[in-house]
Amino acid sequence: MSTPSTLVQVTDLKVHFPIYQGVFRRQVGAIKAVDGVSFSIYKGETLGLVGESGCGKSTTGLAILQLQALTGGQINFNGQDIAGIDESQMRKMRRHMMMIFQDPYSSLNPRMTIGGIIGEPLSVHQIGTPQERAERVQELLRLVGLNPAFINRYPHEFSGGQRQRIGIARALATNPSFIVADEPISALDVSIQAQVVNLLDDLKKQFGLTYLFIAHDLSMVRYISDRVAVMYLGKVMELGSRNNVFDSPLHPYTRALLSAVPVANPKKERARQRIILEGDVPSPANPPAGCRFHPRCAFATQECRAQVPELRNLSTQGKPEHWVACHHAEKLA
Amino acid sequence: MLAYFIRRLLINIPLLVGITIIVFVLASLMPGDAVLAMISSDTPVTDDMIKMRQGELGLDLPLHEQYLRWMGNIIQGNLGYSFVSAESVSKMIVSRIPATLELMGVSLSISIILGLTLGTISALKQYSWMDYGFTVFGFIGISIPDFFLGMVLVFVFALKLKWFPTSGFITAGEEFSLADNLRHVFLPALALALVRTAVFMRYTRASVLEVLGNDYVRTARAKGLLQNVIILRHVMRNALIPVITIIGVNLGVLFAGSVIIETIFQWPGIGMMFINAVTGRDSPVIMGYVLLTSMIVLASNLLTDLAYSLVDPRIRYE
Amino acid sequence: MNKLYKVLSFVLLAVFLLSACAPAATATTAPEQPTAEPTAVPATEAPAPEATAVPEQPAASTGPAGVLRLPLRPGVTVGSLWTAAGRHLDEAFLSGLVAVKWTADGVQPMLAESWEMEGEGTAFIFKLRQGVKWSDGESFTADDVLYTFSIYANPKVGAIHAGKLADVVGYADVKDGKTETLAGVTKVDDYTVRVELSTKSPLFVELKVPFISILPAHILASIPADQLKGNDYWNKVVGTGPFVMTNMVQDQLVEGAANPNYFEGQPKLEKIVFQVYADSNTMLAALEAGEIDGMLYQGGGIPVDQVSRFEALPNLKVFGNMDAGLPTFLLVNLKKDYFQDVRVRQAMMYAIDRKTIIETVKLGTGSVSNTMFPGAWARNDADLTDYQYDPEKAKALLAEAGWDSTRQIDLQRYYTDQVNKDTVDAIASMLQEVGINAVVREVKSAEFQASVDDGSLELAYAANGQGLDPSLGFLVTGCGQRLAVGYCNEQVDALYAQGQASADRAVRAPAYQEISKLLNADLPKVWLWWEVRPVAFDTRIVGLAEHYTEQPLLMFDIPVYNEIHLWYTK
Amino acid sequence: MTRLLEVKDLKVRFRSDRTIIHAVNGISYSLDEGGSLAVVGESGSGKSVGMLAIMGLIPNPPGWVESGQALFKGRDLLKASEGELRLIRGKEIAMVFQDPMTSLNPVLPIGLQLTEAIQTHLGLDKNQARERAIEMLRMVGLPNPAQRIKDFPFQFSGGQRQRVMIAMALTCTPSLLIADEPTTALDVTIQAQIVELVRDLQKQLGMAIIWISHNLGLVAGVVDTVLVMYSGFIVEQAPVDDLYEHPRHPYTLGLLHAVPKLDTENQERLASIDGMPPDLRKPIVGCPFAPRCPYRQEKCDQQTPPLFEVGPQHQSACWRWQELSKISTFGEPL
Amino acid sequence: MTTTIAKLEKIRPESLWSKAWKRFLRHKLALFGLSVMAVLLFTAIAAPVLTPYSPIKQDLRNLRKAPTAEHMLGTDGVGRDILTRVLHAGRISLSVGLVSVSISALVGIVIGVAAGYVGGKTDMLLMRLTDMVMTFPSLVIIITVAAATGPSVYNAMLIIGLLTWPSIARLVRGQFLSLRTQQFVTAARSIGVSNWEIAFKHIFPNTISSITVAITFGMATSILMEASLSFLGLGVPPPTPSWGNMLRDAQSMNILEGMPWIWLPPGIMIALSVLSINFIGDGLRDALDPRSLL
Repeated sequence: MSTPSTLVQVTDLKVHFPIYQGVFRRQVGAIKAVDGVSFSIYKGETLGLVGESGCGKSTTGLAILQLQALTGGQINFNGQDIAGIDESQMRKMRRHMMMIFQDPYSSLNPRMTIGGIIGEPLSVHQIGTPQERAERVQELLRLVGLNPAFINRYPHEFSGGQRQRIGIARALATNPSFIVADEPISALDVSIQAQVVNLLDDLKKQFGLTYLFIAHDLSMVRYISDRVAVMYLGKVMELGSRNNVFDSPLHPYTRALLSAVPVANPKKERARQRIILEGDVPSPANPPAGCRFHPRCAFATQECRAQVPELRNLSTQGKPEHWVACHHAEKLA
Repeated sequence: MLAYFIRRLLINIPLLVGITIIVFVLASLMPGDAVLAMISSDTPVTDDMIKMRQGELGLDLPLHEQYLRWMGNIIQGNLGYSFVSAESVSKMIVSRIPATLELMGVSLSISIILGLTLGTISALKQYSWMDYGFTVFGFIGISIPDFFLGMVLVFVFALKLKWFPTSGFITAGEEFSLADNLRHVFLPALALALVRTAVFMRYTRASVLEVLGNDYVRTARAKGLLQNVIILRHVMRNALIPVITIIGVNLGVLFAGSVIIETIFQWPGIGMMFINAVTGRDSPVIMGYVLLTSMIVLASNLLTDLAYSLVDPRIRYE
Repeated sequence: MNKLYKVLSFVLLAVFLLSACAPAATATTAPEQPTAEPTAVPATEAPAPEATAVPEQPAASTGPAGVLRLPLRPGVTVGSLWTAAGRHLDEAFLSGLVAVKWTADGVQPMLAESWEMEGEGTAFIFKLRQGVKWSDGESFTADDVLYTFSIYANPKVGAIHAGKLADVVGYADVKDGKTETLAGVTKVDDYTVRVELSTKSPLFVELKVPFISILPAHILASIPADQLKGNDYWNKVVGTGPFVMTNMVQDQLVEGAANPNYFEGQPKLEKIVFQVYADSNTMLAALEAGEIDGMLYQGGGIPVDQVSRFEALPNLKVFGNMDAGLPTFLLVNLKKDYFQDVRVRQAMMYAIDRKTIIETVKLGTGSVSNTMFPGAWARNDADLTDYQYDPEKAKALLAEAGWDSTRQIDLQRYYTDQVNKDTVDAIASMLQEVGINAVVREVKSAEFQASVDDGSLELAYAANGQGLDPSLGFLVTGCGQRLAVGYCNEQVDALYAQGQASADRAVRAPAYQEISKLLNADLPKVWLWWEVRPVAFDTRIVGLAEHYTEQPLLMFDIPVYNEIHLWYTK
Repeated sequence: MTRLLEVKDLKVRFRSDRTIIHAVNGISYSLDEGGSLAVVGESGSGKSVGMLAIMGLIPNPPGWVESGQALFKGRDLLKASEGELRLIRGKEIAMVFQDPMTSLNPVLPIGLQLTEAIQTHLGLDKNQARERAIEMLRMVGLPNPAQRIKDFPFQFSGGQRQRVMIAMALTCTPSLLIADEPTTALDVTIQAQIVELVRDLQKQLGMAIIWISHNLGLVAGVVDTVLVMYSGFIVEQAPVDDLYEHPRHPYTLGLLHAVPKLDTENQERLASIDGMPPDLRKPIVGCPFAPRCPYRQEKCDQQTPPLFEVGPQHQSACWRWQELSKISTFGEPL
Repeated sequence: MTTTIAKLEKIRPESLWSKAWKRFLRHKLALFGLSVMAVLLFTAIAAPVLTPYSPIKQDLRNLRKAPTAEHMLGTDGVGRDILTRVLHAGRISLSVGLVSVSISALVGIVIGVAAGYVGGKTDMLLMRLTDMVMTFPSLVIIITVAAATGPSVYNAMLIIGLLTWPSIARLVRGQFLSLRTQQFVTAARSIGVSNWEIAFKHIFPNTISSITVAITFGMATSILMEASLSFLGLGVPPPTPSWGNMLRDAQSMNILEGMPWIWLPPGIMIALSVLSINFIGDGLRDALDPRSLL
């Protein structure tokens, strides 16, 4: 592992959804879905982005691809700032950055054939002749493990797992360098999940892809990611290599999260001590002051209530970076 | 929520203005005017007199001035005076609206009671002969024009069977009595009710079926509740929510749609007033009626939303 | 005798107008000097007629005892000031100075006990009945008469019968707005009124006065004339008629209770109810169901195709062959150049198989007409061309006239009853047969009037009465007449003036026969037939049936005194 | 221990368009009083349908119980009338469903939804029922129960709603609680809260529990016995430790190996079970798992394997169960 | 490679439409409706050759004759053959239905797409316009407009079309708004498809099935409206027969009672055609149910 080069640099990303009220629809507040998130994704790596529902992880993914209007922040892709560039320029960029979606049912246009769906990125970006595109579509089908003969079929003739493969083939069509995978397996059955994850992994190796892998399934994230970022209420709480984050988590939230995951081993399960978090995630329209996790944190102090903890790198020189946003991370380590 | 309704009310204002402008223009396009319409068969009328009367009524002004004049009066709460009878339009409306409301009320009650009951039974006995029977009835109901139905009802129930009077509000020459009045309202109400019964029935059936498939109905059954409690408390309560919208929409439609039936049954409501006004080219009355019905349609939409929010605690209008 | 005829014809005229069915009829006529303003007289739609009812003969029937229930058309409930149909309400609630006798042979005293003519008809002195009370208890006096005459003449009121007072001295000043008081009507004493006329008008009392219902000055005098219409008074009329208005709901019903102080004696009926019907089928159904007691001109009488149906009802007495004396014709707009050639109009006469239509569609009712005067003495049928059905001839005439058979001709019809619809359809198809591409269009009366007004009219199926005695009418085909629509023949006007100059029929007949001949040849209208209007009433009401039996003429909408106070229920 | 529930050869069918879906194809199992059982399987495996069938909650049409017995305390629930079942439901057997959002009636306050069952089964009056409801809500850890009882479901968070559901299920202290994927719709931290809660309550109240889940990990710590279903068949059934340590069916093995382990570094490639579950619209011939099974033999295609006794209380429906003991990873050749 | 592509797919793919068609064919009422409609359409189109009579030509010697072998449904008040008129009326009534529903669909789709696709202020304005037209007491407007412009077949078509588009506009807009949130639309954006293409290639085709259903029901509504209009004398003007104006000719009690052959046929035709279109609509709705397609 030599010095990795950055493919995507996200700085202080904010996505707020305004709340309107009153007779004249004035804006009275905002849901701060993503509220100042920064991280980088290195070429060739998989960055896992985990968190519970509503923490802003999917919005982050959409915002990076400019599929969601930003409220603030920069996104640097391959040396170019793409935050807020105009639509037509962005459209040209899109061949390099693709997305895989969560819902295998609604992410494929039911009125288009598989060939049409997979070939669309090619025609949109005017890559190749129609003939070449048709060949490419078949090649892609083969690549994701589907019969190239299916080219004229419609999505409704396929199962969830197969559709997810079609979605992957579409994302790969233009040979992108970066793919955002937004919960690509959460809608699938266990036995199918493994197929898709393995496929993603194989493709990454084969084409040197870079993934942002968004998921709430921690074990899957650990399996597939090189580095992991943990989000809570629109903020990154912890970011580091997967082993660091999973084996020696520094943030109390990460710890609670990890301890909540059941393990398929009855003996370990029975013996394990869980950290049970009290209460629920607060509303992102009105997040707690200070550290956003403090109302549920066993270690919270006055400082946590008042002061927003910065995301700090706690690793020593030469070791992989390990960022954490907790005032007491050192004590917990 | 209050803000939402105020906002809705405000939005309705330009809507009403637009509607009145269009109707005003249309009404003025109708061939003939109130004065010509009033010319009577046995009376010699001179062109001078016609011109004079037209001048009195402002019919000789440019159209936009006539409209502004009318609008100005509306703002002061004055709906104007009938060209024909010189009665105040608001008084005419006020005196006729109870009859229309009664007709609507009875007809709506019939269709709601029948529609909801039959629809629910149909859904609960899905695929039974009753279900099929009601469904076919429903389709027939929405396929028969109400005026035709009205004619047939008069023929069968009033002329042949003599169960109900042919027309009118009460029996001519008798003191008002509720029983008598209800006998009169029945046939027109029925003629108006059939279509809506069918519509409500189909919506209720679909809605109940959908609710029956919901998890919370399964929960209720899993709790061991009595079937009746499940149907009334859990199923109906939820199934009614979409049905309310349909009822609300029909409220407005019914109000504006009773015109033909009121005429056929000589029901002295605002629908008949409107038809007479169209015939007599009595534009203040036409305008008053259109303004009223549009407002009622808008109000019933608003009411529907309100009812919605009452029945469904989840709804909070922002 | 003259009077009788005059009255009769008058009656007829009025009737005709309303006639025809449901909606309106057009019509015209009115006793006015043709000179005066061109009066046009169209009919209106929703003509509402109203009623007087009629009944008679005992029979089993339902219906509340002592109550007379009559149908009324909507929009007519304001009294006779503004709509002719208000006449029927006036008959129940108001009285005139005189009224046409129910036998139609002259006028009889009402609020005027007697009257005298000065000169050869230049002034009249009315002696008023004393002791008559308004229904609010006030006494009726000459002031009421003065007020009433002035108010009828006042243009701000817009009374339809204003023209009846055109001969009264001072009328022009009132009409021009110079004053609101009719100078020619003066009070001699509390019970004597003098009316001075500007021209000799010997028939003033018989022809004009019956149309004026006396109104209570003590209530209305303080109301500005332009606010009279729509005044609350009309919803609770205070009058001198046989009934006292007890309830009035616009376009729904009008009710009255017997007036115990009625000067002719307390009515035998306890109550009278006018029930309003907007739809003629509804009205017929109500009659059939026994919900009302009569069907006269209200709703157009009984459609001829339904006569047998109503005759079968035991409680109804149906007069199925009532001659309405009403000439029906196609109104042709002679201002259109393509109608100016008389051969075109002749062609239409030949194209329409009138006999067959009468025998079939009209179920044998009515008779062919070839000119406008219904009274046989006023025309000499032997002189008239009878235009026997001859489509070939029609085609030939059209060819000669250079008729363009591709031209679409708009044929208006404002009648909506089945027989008239079928009739007009039949006419249209016969015209099409010979190459006149007439397309039927159903219109509202206002629309028809407007088309006359703006000259867009082409053809219309219409009827209007000229009266059995032409002297009583005014010449609807004369120059300057509203419904002549382009026909102006000074010879006809001169003859008409000649006919008006004498009271002797023997003198007048040649003039009128000459007019008939001219109109038969010139064809200002395409003559079709004389109408029949069946009427019916419930036999539980005893009253007027004898009248119908004796006198096969319809008289409604003129102030015939029906003696309602003598009617009673079985 | 007494036998609480004994299900024998249960078959459930559904009609869809013109075909019949073979949802549950003859399953048998039993549960003792106070015992705990997990039914594990993927979507469409018939795990929920099997339970609903016992409760008489299969919507008919389109579904029906084709055959079988479900003896609850000796009475066959499948033969019980609706009236008899009604007395058992909610009182003797309670259920908690997957999605607390849709399983609670959205337009009724939760108090009413709790008390109606109490009043129905315990004959308490309104006030007593309310007291009982508040007590139950307190027991499941809902803050401020007395106030919140008037609130509507949408005013609660997902976790709280599931607590309400549990309170509702337990109001009549049933002897059997069927938890149908009660945590699937919840976030992992909330899931942990609920699992903990149910486990505590089971101990506290001594009821038997059937836990339906698709997550082998989740049930590992909460039940005694695990039953694995596939395409409407039970393919393996064993005491919990035995099942995880010595799976004797390729499908169980595959499931276990298809999920990465959270607590291990650098794992090898996940075992992936190729293909898809069979189409239940067609009758299944042979072993239902055969088409996806790396160890398939000719016999597997032709004959449906019975449940073999492969160890103490351990059964597996695989013709090659004996050989399976030799492999440690799914997919590795035999 | 070319040849391989051609050969690869041997199995004919089942398009959504063919799938929907199969589902439709299973709907008994819909099939019934379709066959009735087919018969009605056929008889309407072939009317001139099916009967020897003219729908307009009168025979005054044969008025109001009860059905005979010669006139199978009898004759009307001017001796026209009822059967002939009913069949010819079908041409008018059905084409008024078709044309007005086409106008309604065209306007509705254009406005709905514009509102749903452009959004923002345009959407606001268009929806207010839609609300306005929806709020119009439609019968009132119809009566007023018909009285103003005079009855004609074309006016009837226009009036009905111009008053019924709002429901389609709302439907289309609603579909646009809901489809816009579907992941396949985000997916299309993510691969760089232009907004225009998203609207017309991705979203619009997905609204077609609902539009089809709405149009079908709209057709039923239009036929009923034409009947009402003509019944009031505001629609198709005589002598051209339409079912509505034939009924208008049969309002009097003696015809109702004694001459059922005059009013029953048009009455039945209205009910039958509306009924069968409703059946078809119901079948289409089930067959095209988006839930069954995804």
